[in-house]
Amino acid sequence: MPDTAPLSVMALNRHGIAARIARDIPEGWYVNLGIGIPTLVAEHVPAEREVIFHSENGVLGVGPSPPSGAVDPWLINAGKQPVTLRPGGSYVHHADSFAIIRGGHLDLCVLGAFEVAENGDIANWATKKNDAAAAVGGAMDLAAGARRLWVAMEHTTKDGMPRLVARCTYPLTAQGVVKRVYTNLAVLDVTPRGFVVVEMVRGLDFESLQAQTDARLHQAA
Amino acid sequence: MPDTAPLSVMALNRHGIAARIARDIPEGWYVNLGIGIPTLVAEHVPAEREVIFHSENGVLGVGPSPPSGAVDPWLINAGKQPVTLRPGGSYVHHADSFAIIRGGHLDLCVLGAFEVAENGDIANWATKKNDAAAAVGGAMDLAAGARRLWVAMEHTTKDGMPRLVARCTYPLTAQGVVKRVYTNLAVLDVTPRGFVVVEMVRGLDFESLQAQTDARLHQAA
Amino acid sequence: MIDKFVTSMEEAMAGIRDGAVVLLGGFGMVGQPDALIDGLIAQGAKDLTVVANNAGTGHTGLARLMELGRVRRVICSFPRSAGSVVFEALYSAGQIELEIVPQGTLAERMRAAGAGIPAFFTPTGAGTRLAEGKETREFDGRTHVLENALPGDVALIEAWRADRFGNLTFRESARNFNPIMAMAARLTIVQTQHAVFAGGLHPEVIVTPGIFVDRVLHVPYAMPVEKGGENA
Amino acid sequence: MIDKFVTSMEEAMAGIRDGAVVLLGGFGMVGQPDALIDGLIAQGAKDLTVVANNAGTGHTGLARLMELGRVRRVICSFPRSAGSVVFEALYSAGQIELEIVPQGTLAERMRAAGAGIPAFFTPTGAGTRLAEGKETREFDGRTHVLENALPGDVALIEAWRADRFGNLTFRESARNFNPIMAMAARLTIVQTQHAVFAGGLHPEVIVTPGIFVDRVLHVPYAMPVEKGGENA
Repeated sequence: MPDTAPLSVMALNRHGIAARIARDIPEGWYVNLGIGIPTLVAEHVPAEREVIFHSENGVLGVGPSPPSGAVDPWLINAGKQPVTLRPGGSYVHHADSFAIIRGGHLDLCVLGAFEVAENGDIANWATKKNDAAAAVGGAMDLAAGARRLWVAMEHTTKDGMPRLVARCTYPLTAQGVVKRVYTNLAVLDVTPRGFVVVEMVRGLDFESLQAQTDARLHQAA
Repeated sequence: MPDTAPLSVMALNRHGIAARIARDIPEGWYVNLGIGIPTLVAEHVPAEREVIFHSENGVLGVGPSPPSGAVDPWLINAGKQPVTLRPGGSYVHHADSFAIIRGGHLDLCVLGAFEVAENGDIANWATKKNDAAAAVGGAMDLAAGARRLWVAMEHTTKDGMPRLVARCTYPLTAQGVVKRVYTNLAVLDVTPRGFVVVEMVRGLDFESLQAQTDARLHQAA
Repeated sequence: MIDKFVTSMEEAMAGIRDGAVVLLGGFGMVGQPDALIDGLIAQGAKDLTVVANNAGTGHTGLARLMELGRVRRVICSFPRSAGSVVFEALYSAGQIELEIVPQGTLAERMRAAGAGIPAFFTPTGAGTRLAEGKETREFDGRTHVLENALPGDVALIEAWRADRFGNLTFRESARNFNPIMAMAARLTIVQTQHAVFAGGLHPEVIVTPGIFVDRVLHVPYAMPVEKGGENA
Repeated sequence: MIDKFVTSMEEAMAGIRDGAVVLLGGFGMVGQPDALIDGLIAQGAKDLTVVANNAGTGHTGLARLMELGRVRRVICSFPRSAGSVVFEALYSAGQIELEIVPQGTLAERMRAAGAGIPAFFTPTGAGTRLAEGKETREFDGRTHVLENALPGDVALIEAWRADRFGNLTFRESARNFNPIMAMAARLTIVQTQHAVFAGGLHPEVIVTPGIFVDRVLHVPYAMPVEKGGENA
């Protein structure tokens, strides 16, 4: 009790972030997971909780990676990795797949990002400001179309630069769409007032989190 | 030879018009047939000539009516009549069915009409000028979308009023789309100069045809 | 466990509100969700906008719903047909609103709603009475009409087979408007002839994936021909 | 008798002209018409605009076509990936044009071309660099971008089964862009793993009806995984 030594900050690793997100996905949701940390989310949804994963290349009901001896070459996900299909899964063509996305039929999309701004803007496709050949893939459709967009990312860059910013500096993927951000340090909602801290990892205090964040943080009411 | 008595005009009946149209449909065409005389065209395409009939309600490969004991209640055409499906036939939903129409994938659509104008305008859906509840169905899509639009109709109304007109007086179905008209008296192409008579039934001369036509007729070059 | 099957018509109809835009599947009798329409009649919602290919025939189904004064507005391509007596009477009396839409535009407007496309240009109807007052634009020298998406609050549709995920197949020409209405509505309610076990539909042959479906009621062996007679 | 099967690659490629817009199906290796792309390389048409999801990887297929200087312009969603060395080199040297299109917009633009819709509004890309210079409009308070249809002169696609009418099915995620490219091109050329007799495909399971298909070449047992390795 009188011990005033700071608790060490229990920052999450990539799987920790993914597991934290998985906790918030209820049964029955249709979910698209982006490349990177988001892909790991599926592994952390308990098998008995039915969540239907969508992949941009026209797969509904994406299951886990097959064992190496049982790869079906015709069945891949949007990251071009071999996957399986769960019972109840189905295939659609690309226009229908993006009708699902753009038409607001996905309950959730989880994407990685370089930056998220306090107004909900997301930048996750072009790493350089004037990279005219950056690969956008389906990121803009997913960001604009899903009913809820959550972002999974490290709270700062490897160099310690903030990624939760007042305004994005990288080329935008979509404007005003992010609802929630899960980082290695915290869970933050994007609200009309800006970022509201929903929870922090053990050992972290609000001021320390603010110090690693460009945008102004708000405490939950 | 010196016999100057006029030949009687061998006007076609409905089946005669349909048979005449059928002669001009080559193997391999995808064809949509409207209600009325156009529907009869299918009966006059020889069985060995493969023509694929499309129906707006999502049927490709429409076959003849089934015998009365073998009606499949789930298989109808756009006129709501029971039909059959030929080998190689398939089903699509309404948006895809009209993508076929609007996207210019039909080689031919044959429609009935109240009036066709020399500029290719067609009026075939609203019988009264201010019938606000007239049933358009798929007529406007077919008229606007098919690669070729042919019209099958009587040359005049029952009262002898011309139906090939300088300008349509009934509400339009589409503008400038009719390519050819088959009537009980003649076959006429719609060209930049107006109606060009391709052929007339036996016993009919150009002047008599012109007398039954509001628009000015042209002889084939 | 995901299970979109409901076991009663009350459950199927729960939450349909007065003023709702209701999409009704089917073309003629085929693929028409008759049981669900009867369920809607019993449920009581009024002041409805109904989107369907026809404006009802005879005195049952949609015609009955209109006869009960529950339909404020009909959006359809083919309002006037042999048996459309109820609609005719209401329309002449100025007691029902009508929006006539070319059939392909009707289909595409719903597909657009389901696909997140708020508006599109189409050549259909250009230069006709049905394009009056609408924005037009030339593409490749041809006039096109701007048409808006047509979303529904509720879709009532008929399927041939369904599983607990809401995956659907349709039978022959009963497919028609059903798959696109399923996409276009916030709440999609299905009556299915056959209920199959999870995984009982081959993934390649599912026409409507369950993501477009909210509730499924098993209504076996409704024959479209039994109610035949009109040629609307 | 209708018979869309051709028996040689020369026949399959006949008439593809310099300057053509060529739609290439597939996503990654899956559903990619490798034999037809090799056929196009042999055929010789140049000054091509290629529409595909990627800009080619390694030194085969589309990458080889580009390496030979036959591609003037690429329209794709994902130009830069691990193995896109040929594209990278040409692009840095200013020897190839690039139009980046969000993947869903790319798909929808081709579907629109096939469906006779010259333009549509989409929320995708609004407020981003990819919407710069494009017409925008608010719908329900949200900015949307006007996008044009993207028709092809030629589509090269891969199917799983085909019959002589050109009816097609696809295998699992090999469906992807193939059905919409078939709709969007004036000349659609298919390579199929399996050739079946007329009527050998159940009418309910046909994904692409033959009306969208012009020529079919039987190229059995191409395994997408054999050429794997990149994760573009």
